[in-house]
Amino acid sequence: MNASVLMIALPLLAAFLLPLTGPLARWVGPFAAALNIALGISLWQTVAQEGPSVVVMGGFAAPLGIVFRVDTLAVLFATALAALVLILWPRTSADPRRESALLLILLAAGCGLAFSGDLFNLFVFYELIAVASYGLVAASRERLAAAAGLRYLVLSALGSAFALLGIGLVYALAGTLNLADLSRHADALNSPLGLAAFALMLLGFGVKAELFPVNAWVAEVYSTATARTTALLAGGVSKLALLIVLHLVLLVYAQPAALSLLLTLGLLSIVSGQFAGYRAADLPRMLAYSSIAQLGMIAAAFSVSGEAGVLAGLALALHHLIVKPALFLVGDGWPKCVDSLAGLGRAEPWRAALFVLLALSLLGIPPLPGFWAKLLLLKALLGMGEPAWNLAAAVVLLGTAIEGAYLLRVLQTLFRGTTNAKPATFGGALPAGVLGVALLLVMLAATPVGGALQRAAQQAADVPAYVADTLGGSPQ
Amino acid sequence: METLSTATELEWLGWTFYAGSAGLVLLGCYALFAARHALRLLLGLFLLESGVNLFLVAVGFRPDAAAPILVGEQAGSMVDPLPQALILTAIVIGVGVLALGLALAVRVAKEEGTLDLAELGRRLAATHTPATAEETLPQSGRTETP
Amino acid sequence: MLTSRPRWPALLFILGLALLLTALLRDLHFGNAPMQVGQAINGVAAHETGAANVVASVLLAYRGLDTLGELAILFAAATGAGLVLGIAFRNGNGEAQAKTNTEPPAGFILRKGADLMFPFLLILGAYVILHGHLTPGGGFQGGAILAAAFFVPQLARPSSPFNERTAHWVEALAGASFVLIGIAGLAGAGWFLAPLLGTGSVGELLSAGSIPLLQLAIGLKVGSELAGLMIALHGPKET
Amino acid sequence: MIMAWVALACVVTMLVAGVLVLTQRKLIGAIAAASVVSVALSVLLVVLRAPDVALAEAAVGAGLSSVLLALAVRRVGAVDSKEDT
Repeated sequence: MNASVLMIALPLLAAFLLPLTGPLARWVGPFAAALNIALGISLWQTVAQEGPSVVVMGGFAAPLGIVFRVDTLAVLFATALAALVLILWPRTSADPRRESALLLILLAAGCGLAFSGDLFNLFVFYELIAVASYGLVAASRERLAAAAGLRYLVLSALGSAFALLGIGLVYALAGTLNLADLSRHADALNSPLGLAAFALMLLGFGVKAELFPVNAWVAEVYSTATARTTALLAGGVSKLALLIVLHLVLLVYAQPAALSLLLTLGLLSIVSGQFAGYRAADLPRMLAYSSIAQLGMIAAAFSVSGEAGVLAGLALALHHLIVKPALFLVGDGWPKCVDSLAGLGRAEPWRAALFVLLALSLLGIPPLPGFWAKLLLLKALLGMGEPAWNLAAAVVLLGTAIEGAYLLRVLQTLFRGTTNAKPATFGGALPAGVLGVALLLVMLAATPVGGALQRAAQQAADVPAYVADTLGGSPQ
Repeated sequence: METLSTATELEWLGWTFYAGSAGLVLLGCYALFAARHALRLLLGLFLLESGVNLFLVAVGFRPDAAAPILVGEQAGSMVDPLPQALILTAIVIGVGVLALGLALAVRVAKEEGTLDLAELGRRLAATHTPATAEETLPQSGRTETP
Repeated sequence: MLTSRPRWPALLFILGLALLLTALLRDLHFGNAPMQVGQAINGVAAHETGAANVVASVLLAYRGLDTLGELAILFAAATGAGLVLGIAFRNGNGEAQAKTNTEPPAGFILRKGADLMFPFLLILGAYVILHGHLTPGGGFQGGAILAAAFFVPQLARPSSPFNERTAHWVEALAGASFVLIGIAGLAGAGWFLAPLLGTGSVGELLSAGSIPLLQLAIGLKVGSELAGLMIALHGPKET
Repeated sequence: MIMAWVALACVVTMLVAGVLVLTQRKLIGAIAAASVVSVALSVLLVVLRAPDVALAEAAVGAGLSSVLLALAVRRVGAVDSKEDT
């Protein structure tokens, strides 16, 4: 189980030592990411055999020290992030050494977000991932990338200050920061002040999770950062930020008011994202707005209490983690303006075919995995049996219709007319291809994948077991 | 160590600290909503963070308790050390983010000639012109605006 | 949020927020917050870690992982700043070379002052770092003083090159040693960042196990990162 | 009782300096005001019995942050937004 700690310590060690490695520097990063995948797989097997467990830092037991909760959900996200980092590793870069160090830090912080069971520790890793992403965003050669990065930093730092204020309020009310311990003291947070703390944390963690009022940065950053950075932020980092929110609503804020707040923000994200996507004239922005809407759906799924919501959110998150990075990579190098895409379907048939496959899955066309994820979401929303959640199901369907309208517009343009432009370079062919194959594999192996997700959701939603694991067992 | 005589006094002291931290938070929020110059926004963030820090340390305060440092064989009660440790961490995080923000501001000023974030937002919102379409290719250089 | 707007709505919004905060804070009784974890730590910290400064034992023992994350944040900020400014300079027609030499040397008083300050700040920083487990202070505060100690001479004599090579080594090895002490804990006691070397007797300089070592690593890391950040920002004027 | 008066005086100083941060026309003046905020804050932290945090706030908040801000202002001083208040 200590492999979970090594998944954070080793990339950090590699990042710190990177300036000294000389000519080996280009290999250190991919090697560390590959090592993390191996550690993740070994953890997956351990969890499958022995069930979830808890790792205590420094041997200081739960409420006093920081603990890691190692369960299927956490291992899944940590491994998926490591895989994403590895296949998106940049081939060329203006400053390879610094960029590698930032990517390694992002990897370590992502694993920390997946495993940590302590509220402030989550905040530290969240800030770490944020600071690493500012540097990566500004490393793009695109004009205005630094300006987008600066606006992103200001908004994100505002969110972090709010999140810290929320965490402070939680500590003032409950006197502890451990999530399992907070779960025992959830009553202390069931007050206007406790709800205000939740709202503040939602605003703070919602910045990376692209939630409604704090997502103004998304379109600017995704249209100026490099495709690989964008893929990493949209695919990996946003899900990990939502994972914090999931832990909060599952363990601490299971109260109806908090769930309604999350649902409302999720629905507003869906509506605003899909409408903005419909109005967008260039492809990276359209994909960015679609990403806001998709994350809104995940947030809506997490607002359903119990296993069904976790399962739906998990399926949507993993699907989006595969599809959206690949879409950004395919679109990279094509003209940004949607109208200039005409004829590319014939000029570059394979690339266009990949785009079609990914877009159809994103939309949720039946045999593709995206369909099952959306079906699970609708089932979970309707399963709550409350008017607000029924309305949410209608909003999701409406959003999908708008999404269909703009995605089909792109597909139509691709196969309309001919172009005399020479084929653009497809720099992201390999990672996009790998992600496309992964999507097809998930489609073919739908049953075992579904079973694994079900187990993960079951473990995550089992709050009494979580609390007993964390606080019951002593470290020695 | 001086002690507090009455509960009213403690309450007044509490409101003093709450007013200080809430005041800083509100001033910081106002700067973030009303200012446009990037460095003024970063100054607003600095105020906001200071307010949050003061609030968290105030949460851990106990009347008639000493600072959380053992001196000799002392057995009296101590204030809560945990928020203090959290805030030490938060202060260092804050200075790191501030420095990175300043570095970004220096580069933006050099490239764009303005630090007005609203103006930069307008430039970002303008759709991509054909002139910038090829810049994503690795071999082409970054365009510099005079 | 970051768009241009008249000021009155912002002012009204802030006033509303102020009312909301007042209403909420009425429920929070000052000096009376539940401090279950804090109380427990106060009770056992000296015995478990051997540090007289309870805040230091929270930072480096109970919440050591937070501190590691924080060092990584400073490292990421310094790396990001180098990335952002470095790219700008490389495309800026060889300004990187001109950067350190164009500034005239500072006046006599500043130069003499810097010469006097340097050893003083160095000793103060070292003292604050090494007594962090006994008195207020520690790696962060001492590291900030060390950063100032190395930056003041740079300010006084812009032409004297800051020894980047040494700084890189200090930065890398200090950060790595924090992680390695953590991994040593994992190998020795079975837990990452587990305290090593015994607790010693509370209140003595050589006590508190590995905490002084961690403080030293933090002090050097924080000092070198902050000095690097200041030197990165200390460039020529933009026109 | 002295403690309460010290706290009150510091809070007032801090908030006045905070308002000055927002109203100073020159950025360098605003930075000076921000460092006054930090100094007052570190005195308040001593009153709250947090000497560690007070030391860090004085060294990092009042010292280093102001130096970093001043260095940045020195570099971009000529580059102002059209409406700089």
